Amino acid sequence: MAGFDKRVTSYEQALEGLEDGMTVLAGGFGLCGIPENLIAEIKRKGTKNLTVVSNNCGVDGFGLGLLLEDRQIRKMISSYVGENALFEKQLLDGELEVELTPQGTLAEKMRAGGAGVPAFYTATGYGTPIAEGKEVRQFDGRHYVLEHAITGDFAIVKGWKADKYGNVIYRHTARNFNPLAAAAGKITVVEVEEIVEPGELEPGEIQTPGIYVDRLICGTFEKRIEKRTVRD
Amino acid sequence: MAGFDKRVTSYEQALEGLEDGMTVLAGGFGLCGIPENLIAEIKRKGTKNLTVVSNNCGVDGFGLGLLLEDRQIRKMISSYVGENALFEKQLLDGELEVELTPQGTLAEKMRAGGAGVPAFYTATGYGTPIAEGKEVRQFDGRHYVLEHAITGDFAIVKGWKADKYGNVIYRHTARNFNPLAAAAGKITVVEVEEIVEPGELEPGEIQTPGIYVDRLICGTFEKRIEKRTVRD
Amino acid sequence: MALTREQMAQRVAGELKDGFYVNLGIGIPTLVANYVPVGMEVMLQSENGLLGMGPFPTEDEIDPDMINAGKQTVTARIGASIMDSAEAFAMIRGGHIDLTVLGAFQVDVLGNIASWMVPGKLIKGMGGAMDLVAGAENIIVTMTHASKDGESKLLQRCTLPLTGAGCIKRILTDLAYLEIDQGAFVLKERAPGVSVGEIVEKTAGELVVPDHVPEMRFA
Amino acid sequence: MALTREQMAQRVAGELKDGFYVNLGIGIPTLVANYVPVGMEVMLQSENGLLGMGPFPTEDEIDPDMINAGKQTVTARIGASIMDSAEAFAMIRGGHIDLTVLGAFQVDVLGNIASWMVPGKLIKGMGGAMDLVAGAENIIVTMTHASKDGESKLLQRCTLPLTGAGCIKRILTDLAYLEIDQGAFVLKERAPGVSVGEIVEKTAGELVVPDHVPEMRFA
Repeated sequence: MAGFDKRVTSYEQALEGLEDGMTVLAGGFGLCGIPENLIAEIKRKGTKNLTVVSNNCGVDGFGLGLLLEDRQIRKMISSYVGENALFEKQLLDGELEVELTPQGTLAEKMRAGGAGVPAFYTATGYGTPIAEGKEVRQFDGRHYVLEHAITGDFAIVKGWKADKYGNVIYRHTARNFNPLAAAAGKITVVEVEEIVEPGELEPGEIQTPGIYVDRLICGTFEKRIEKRTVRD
Repeated sequence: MAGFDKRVTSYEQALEGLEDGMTVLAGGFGLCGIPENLIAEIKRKGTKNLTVVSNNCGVDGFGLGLLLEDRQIRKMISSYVGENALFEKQLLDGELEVELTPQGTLAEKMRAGGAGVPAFYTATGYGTPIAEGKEVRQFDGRHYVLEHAITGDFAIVKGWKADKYGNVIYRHTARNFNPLAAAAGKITVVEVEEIVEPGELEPGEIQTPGIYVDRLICGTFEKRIEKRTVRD
Repeated sequence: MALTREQMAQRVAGELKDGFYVNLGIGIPTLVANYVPVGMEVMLQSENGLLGMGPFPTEDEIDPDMINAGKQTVTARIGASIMDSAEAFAMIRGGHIDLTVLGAFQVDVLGNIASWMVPGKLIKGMGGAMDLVAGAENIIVTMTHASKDGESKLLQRCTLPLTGAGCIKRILTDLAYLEIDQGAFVLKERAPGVSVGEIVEKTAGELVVPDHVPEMRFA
Repeated sequence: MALTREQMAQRVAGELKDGFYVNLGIGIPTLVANYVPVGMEVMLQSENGLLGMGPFPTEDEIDPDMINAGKQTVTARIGASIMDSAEAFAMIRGGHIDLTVLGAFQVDVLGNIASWMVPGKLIKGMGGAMDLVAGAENIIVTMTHASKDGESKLLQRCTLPLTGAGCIKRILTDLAYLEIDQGAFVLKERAPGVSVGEIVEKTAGELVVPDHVPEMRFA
């Protein structure tokens, strides 16, 4: 049974092999569904010079924002780098490179990376600075930009429940970029809230099949809320 | 509420507007998960000169095979046209055109059609007759073929359960091409085994969101088995 | 009188139709949800992966795993579905959204829109705006007609970096509702009490003024 | 003696590793599932959308909604997942399958494979074969060394229309196990009792024969 048991017992094990200069794909949107313990482990590990692909870069002091504190990130590929004072400072000081990518293009580039599609055309960004230096082609009289797939040396992913085979489901909108990152990582590490018994997850409801998952760990999560909005 | 109530009450209504010469995307793999009543309605209607995009073409006397009887199909886009005597005869007589497309490329072309990606590169078919006349390009030293998206005037889809909003789930491997066809049809018609109360399907478990579905009908199904294999 | 933010939202809501799937941007567009006409139903899409956004949660309902594209805590309504971000943008890119409402810094007579970047200021990123303007069939831009300094936002050519090229056809400002046709703005309606002269004065791009320009009507 | 179909399957099973995700084509490849070594676990993928294929169902378990890529009724094992066909091929195209075993009409020294079409005969279609050979990192072709008429299937250049170009590295025939390296077949093992001479005679493409060619061993 060992062959399909993806469980590891420590966060150190979970990120074994992560080295300076690697590319890391991170799931999450804002602070929702971020692999917060895996990020904290990267901070503890002190890995430097990382390229991080994530829609956002956390906030000051939480999520990927933690990795800015010790200048562990060399380059961010994101659609929105958000309200993050340290981020702003490092960007203006030239310590941090940012490759802004439209959110839907970013999602599709990661999807393509996992699916073995090296490049695809999209109308997004045609005629804007995003298209500069990229091939533009017309299909049916409309202009499209050629965009390339993204893959990562590691993918760090936050799931809700998983079985030991690495079959994962996500909770509500915490799904977001997580299944895309999971499929596009050479080594994919998933942390979840609960590891359930084999057979408990219906085959048809699984959102990330275990084939994409190399390591699985159960964690506890703060789940910080970025914008708490309520009605009366 | 009328605006999101996708239910229609007859198969005639379900296929209203389907005209000679149109392109129809059909879900199903072999005879598994095929929209059998919608196919039967196309036969009843007598619509001719159709281009049908479906992985297979049914069998003699069932599924899409029914539409061969009255020569309703002008062209099939499929990966495997199967064991179908009438099909063979019409093909050899030159009454039927077939555009063979690798199964994964067919799936991805339909997915691209629904997702607004006009074209993508794939390694599938490079160096084979499938690549003839198509652009070939290298990425990272490997050769890829440019493939275009497929969309249809109509998509005919077989689901398991749906709510009146047109949110659909599929059963086991009857999913196959169905959600892909659903997203790539200009008018998407889904027939299901059961229409459930709103709220009964969890938002996170929905496999085809209602935004892709124009018409919904509840039917009864024969579910013929093509290759009955059992163990002792 | 220039329209208030609420009136702008109310006027845009007049473009809704029963059964529309709608994506509302941050700011004034968000307010449109408050003015859906009685008896009409629309489904709100949030591009992080929620189709069928409900109201904000009560204190008891708050769930960190349920947020919208503005990162606010929200709920899901009956009939909602949740998907990953690639699928959420497939919906947008594939032209399945009936109406998108979003703000802008500038729009020009070619339908170009600039809404994400002011050079020299820090760039926060475009988020999903470029995908939305490229993907939606039907877009309404909401913005003030002129900046606080009185500079027109309706230009012959956008001067800021674009969000999308040739994709805007309809604009609702605090002064007027305009459409873009054949390389010009066409003045369709004016805000109650706003003169055609003021709109002409504050529109830098070519403006076509029909003989009769009705005032907007609010219920 | 030439290997039986069962022996061929058994020999291929020797290439399995614990934890492999494997796609088995129709015919001899399917039989490989019967020879997974005790204590080893592999997960079978079926490209219509099932990862974790189980055995055929009992009469009571038969379900028309649960079939494999050969359209046979099957079951799902514990740990299985089911997905749509785009996702099933994303898995294949993205190189996530550890081993693919499939039949062929011809293979040549460049690693080209022909397996789907014989001109002049009716074309049934390639199904998922072109995707599989283009997507899998690791492919083993199983076929008889020569046709019934004695014509070699291991050629200098395939004469039939290709399924894939330059993608095959390993071949198991009823006579030998060979690898392709630097534009030649390399004879690695021979079936018990089959002489190197017979293999040389029945191999039309360039063949490298090492000094020592061990016999396959079967448990």
